[in-house]
Amino acid sequence: MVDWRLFEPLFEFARKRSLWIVAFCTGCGGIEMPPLMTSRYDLERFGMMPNPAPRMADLFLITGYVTPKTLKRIIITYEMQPDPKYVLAHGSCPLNGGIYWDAYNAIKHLDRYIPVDVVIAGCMPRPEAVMDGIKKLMEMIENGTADGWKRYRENYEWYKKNQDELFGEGWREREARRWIPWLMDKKKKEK
Amino acid sequence: MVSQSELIKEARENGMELLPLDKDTYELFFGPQHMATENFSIILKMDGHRVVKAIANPGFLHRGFEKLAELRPWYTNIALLLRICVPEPDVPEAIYSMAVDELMGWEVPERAHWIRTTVLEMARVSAYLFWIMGLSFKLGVYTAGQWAAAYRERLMALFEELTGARVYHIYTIPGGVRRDIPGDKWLRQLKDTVEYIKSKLPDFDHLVFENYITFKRMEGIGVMDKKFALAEGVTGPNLRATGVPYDVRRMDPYLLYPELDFEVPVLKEGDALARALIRRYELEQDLYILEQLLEMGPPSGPYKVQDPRLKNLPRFKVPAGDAFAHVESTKGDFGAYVVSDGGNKPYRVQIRGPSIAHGIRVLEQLLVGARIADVPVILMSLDNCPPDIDR
Amino acid sequence: MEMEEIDFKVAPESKIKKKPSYIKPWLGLKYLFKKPVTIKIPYEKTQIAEKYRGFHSLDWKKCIGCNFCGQICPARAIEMTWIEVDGKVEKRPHPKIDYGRCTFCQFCVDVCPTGALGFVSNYMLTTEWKDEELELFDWVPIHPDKIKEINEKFPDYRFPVAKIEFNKETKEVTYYLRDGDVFKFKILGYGLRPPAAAKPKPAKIEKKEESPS
Amino acid sequence: MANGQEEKGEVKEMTGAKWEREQALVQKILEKAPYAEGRVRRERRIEFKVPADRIRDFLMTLKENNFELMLQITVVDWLKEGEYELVYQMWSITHRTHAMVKTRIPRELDKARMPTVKDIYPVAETYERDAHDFYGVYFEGNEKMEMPWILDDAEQGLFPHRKDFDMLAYVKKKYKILDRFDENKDNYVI
Repeated sequence: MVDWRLFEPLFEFARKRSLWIVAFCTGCGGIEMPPLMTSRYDLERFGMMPNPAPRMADLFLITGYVTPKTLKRIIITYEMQPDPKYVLAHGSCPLNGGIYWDAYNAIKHLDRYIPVDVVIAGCMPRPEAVMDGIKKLMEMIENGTADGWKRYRENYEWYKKNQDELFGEGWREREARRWIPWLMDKKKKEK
Repeated sequence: MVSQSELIKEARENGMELLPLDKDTYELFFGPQHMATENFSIILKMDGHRVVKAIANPGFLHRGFEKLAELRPWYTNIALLLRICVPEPDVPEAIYSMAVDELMGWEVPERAHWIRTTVLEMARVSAYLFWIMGLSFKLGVYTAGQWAAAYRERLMALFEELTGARVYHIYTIPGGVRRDIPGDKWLRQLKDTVEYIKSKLPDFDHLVFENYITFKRMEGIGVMDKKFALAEGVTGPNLRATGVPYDVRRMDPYLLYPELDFEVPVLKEGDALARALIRRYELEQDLYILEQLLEMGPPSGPYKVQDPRLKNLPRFKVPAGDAFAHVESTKGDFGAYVVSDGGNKPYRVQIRGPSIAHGIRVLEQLLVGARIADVPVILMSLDNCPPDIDR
Repeated sequence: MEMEEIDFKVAPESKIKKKPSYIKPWLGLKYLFKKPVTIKIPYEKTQIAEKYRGFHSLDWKKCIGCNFCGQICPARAIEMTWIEVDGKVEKRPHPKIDYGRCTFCQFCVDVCPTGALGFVSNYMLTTEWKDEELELFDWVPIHPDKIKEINEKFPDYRFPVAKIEFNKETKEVTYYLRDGDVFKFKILGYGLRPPAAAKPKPAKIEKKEESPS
Repeated sequence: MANGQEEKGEVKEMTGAKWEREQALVQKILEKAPYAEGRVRRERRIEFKVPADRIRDFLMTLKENNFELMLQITVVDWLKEGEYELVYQMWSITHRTHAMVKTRIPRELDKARMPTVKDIYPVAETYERDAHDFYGVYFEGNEKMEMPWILDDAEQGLFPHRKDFDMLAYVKKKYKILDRFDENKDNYVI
């Protein structure tokens, strides 16, 4: 039996240098993602790239405000990601609501629903600021302080309680079945 | 090990609706976690790799702007409403400002007109470059996308110099603009940038618009005809690709456009390729407009109206009435309807995004019969912008 | 529908249409040996505009506590704060800005009647999501000259304060500036009226202020 | 350049003649629809007021008169009058004119009903869903009225854009937030 903990520093080193990003533009910050990924700022220098499938991704960029409808998908996507996974929140909105502090359809404290590791200020943050956040995240991975995924696992009940309070219980099933009556040809008229 | 048929049987007994829905079809959630949709979801009913039925599911970016705008003072709404159209945030700024100008009865100074026109055209160029980037990524021509993003950065730098921010400029305000032009150096830089991008257009042609792959993938896909497009309220390049020369800049002239010379491109095919080519030609025309504007030079004078009411901005009031203003954005006809009841906050602001017409019903109908690989191409050729559907 | 009167230029089809080509896509190869446009960020610095709308600065002596900034703020990020520095109460309240709300529109700077509130081009603020670190997002801005001084030492557009400590019981705030200076003050209360000895009720005071408008 | 100047000249002429073209257009439409009131707002902007039960007839008349595009259906909630104002915003490419068709219906949720205009302008289906989601106006004949639109489950049926929807209280209840600075504060500063 090999004690894998011995190899942990090596794993951290590798994780730090190949952060793949979930390609999910959750808010207005999505407009700064293409410049980041493409030639001008070129995140691929750090071994990062947007990845269409969450199953292979490590880093989740919450680009800006989050609406409840998106948050459902964010949670589902986040849970699809394999451990270890990291979350970087852009801009003011996930932190305290931002300009949508009184909007009925924007999440105010994202930390209640999924764990967030790094926050960057700005509306919207410049690509340089995002890169700074990623650098900070890399440092945290090296130190082992980027433990959002551990927190999510340990406090899953608490997170789940908050999510259920916001969406109502059984939201996953409801969401999955929501469109079935509208897709079926016959059942359409029932409701 | 439980076999799949057993699982299905068990699930049916428990009253679960299982996929596949009908006999041969299955349900496919396309987006919001998808690179092509930008936080917009389409529910597809698929038969093999053909779409049988599509339902557009917007609302992932809904923040209730129209309600929020009723709770903030007139001026502050600029900082809010521009978030409706993320690729070109100057358009909502401009329409809201134009509507408020009409309500106030202000004659906006000529210099402000010039600056607003220039900013709008720069926004158009940058939005078209952004679109070229998206299109080429979806077609698999990654090189051209990298170029477009890099050239767009030059415009972003100019915007930053002029307005103080890269994306959310918060620059056009009722009665003019917020800052003056930083100086002749900026104008020279703009001229250089316009020339630079113009010199790079043939490269985009070579890689994207004259590429046989583009023709193979876009020709005959998502065909609209004139009657259908008009009935569905499609505007902008999508309507022009079906043979209707409708351009707000010509048909309802605003700002400096009556004095400018440009051509409105019209094609009759109405397919994805025609829409792409129309946009490509408009990019050229926008650069030409910018050249003309630079040749004209900014007129001297103040850059915003001089009005004593502007001294106390939080208490700034607008006379009762309503006004509608619209401009031509890269997506289509972008309109704002503003109602005032004489208070220091708007009574009602409605922004009409062009994507609400071509992003819901048109998309649903164009997707039927398309292959799954064509879905991103159709989405991109319509230039669907989800934030302005959701608002 | 017939379009009878087209009095503007319509581009002829021949100008718009393109012909598919098998050879032209290869012309992109000519850029293979050109210099890339990439800015190698950790090693290279980007030049940003002089008037980039970044964080705020506040000249505490000029600030008259009029709350114009708080009224115009679309995000309601600004809260007027009564402050005690070295045992002396500041005569007027000063704006406290929450960067968890601020949208960097700088309308507050535009309306400031005395020019006390300003902005600098610093834009970078990165923290972990921990309560003690998030205190950085909520500050009373410091003097522009001080920020300029710090910027000269560290030209990387970062937030001028390295750490903010907020003692919830004594309401004492300590700024650890990036150049090593420590700056302490005490928050007495919020709102426009000076905090009374017994119980400051800023909510009601503000309501009275607002209602006549 | 020549074209642009010509157009500018034309504009000046029209303003000189007190928007003759628009007057003629309004007259032409009003002849066919005597139940409506119409006026010219300014150059290229006209306005009609129509009783709610004749809206379908009127929009048909407009369609016959070359108003090809429907841009939006705006609902304005006049709380004091107790009425919804529905503004159908139409654009004519032929006449180059924007027409607002205004109609008023009662504000109560059970009375706020309108006939759909989906068969005249198919795009109206989307706008009607929008109006229903945010204001609770029910458009009879539109099958997609019950279909989920922008709003999430939690807000369905609350009609959050109505003027009497207390947003701050709702937000506090939903997201369980208090103001970060001051927990007593419940009024808007702005």
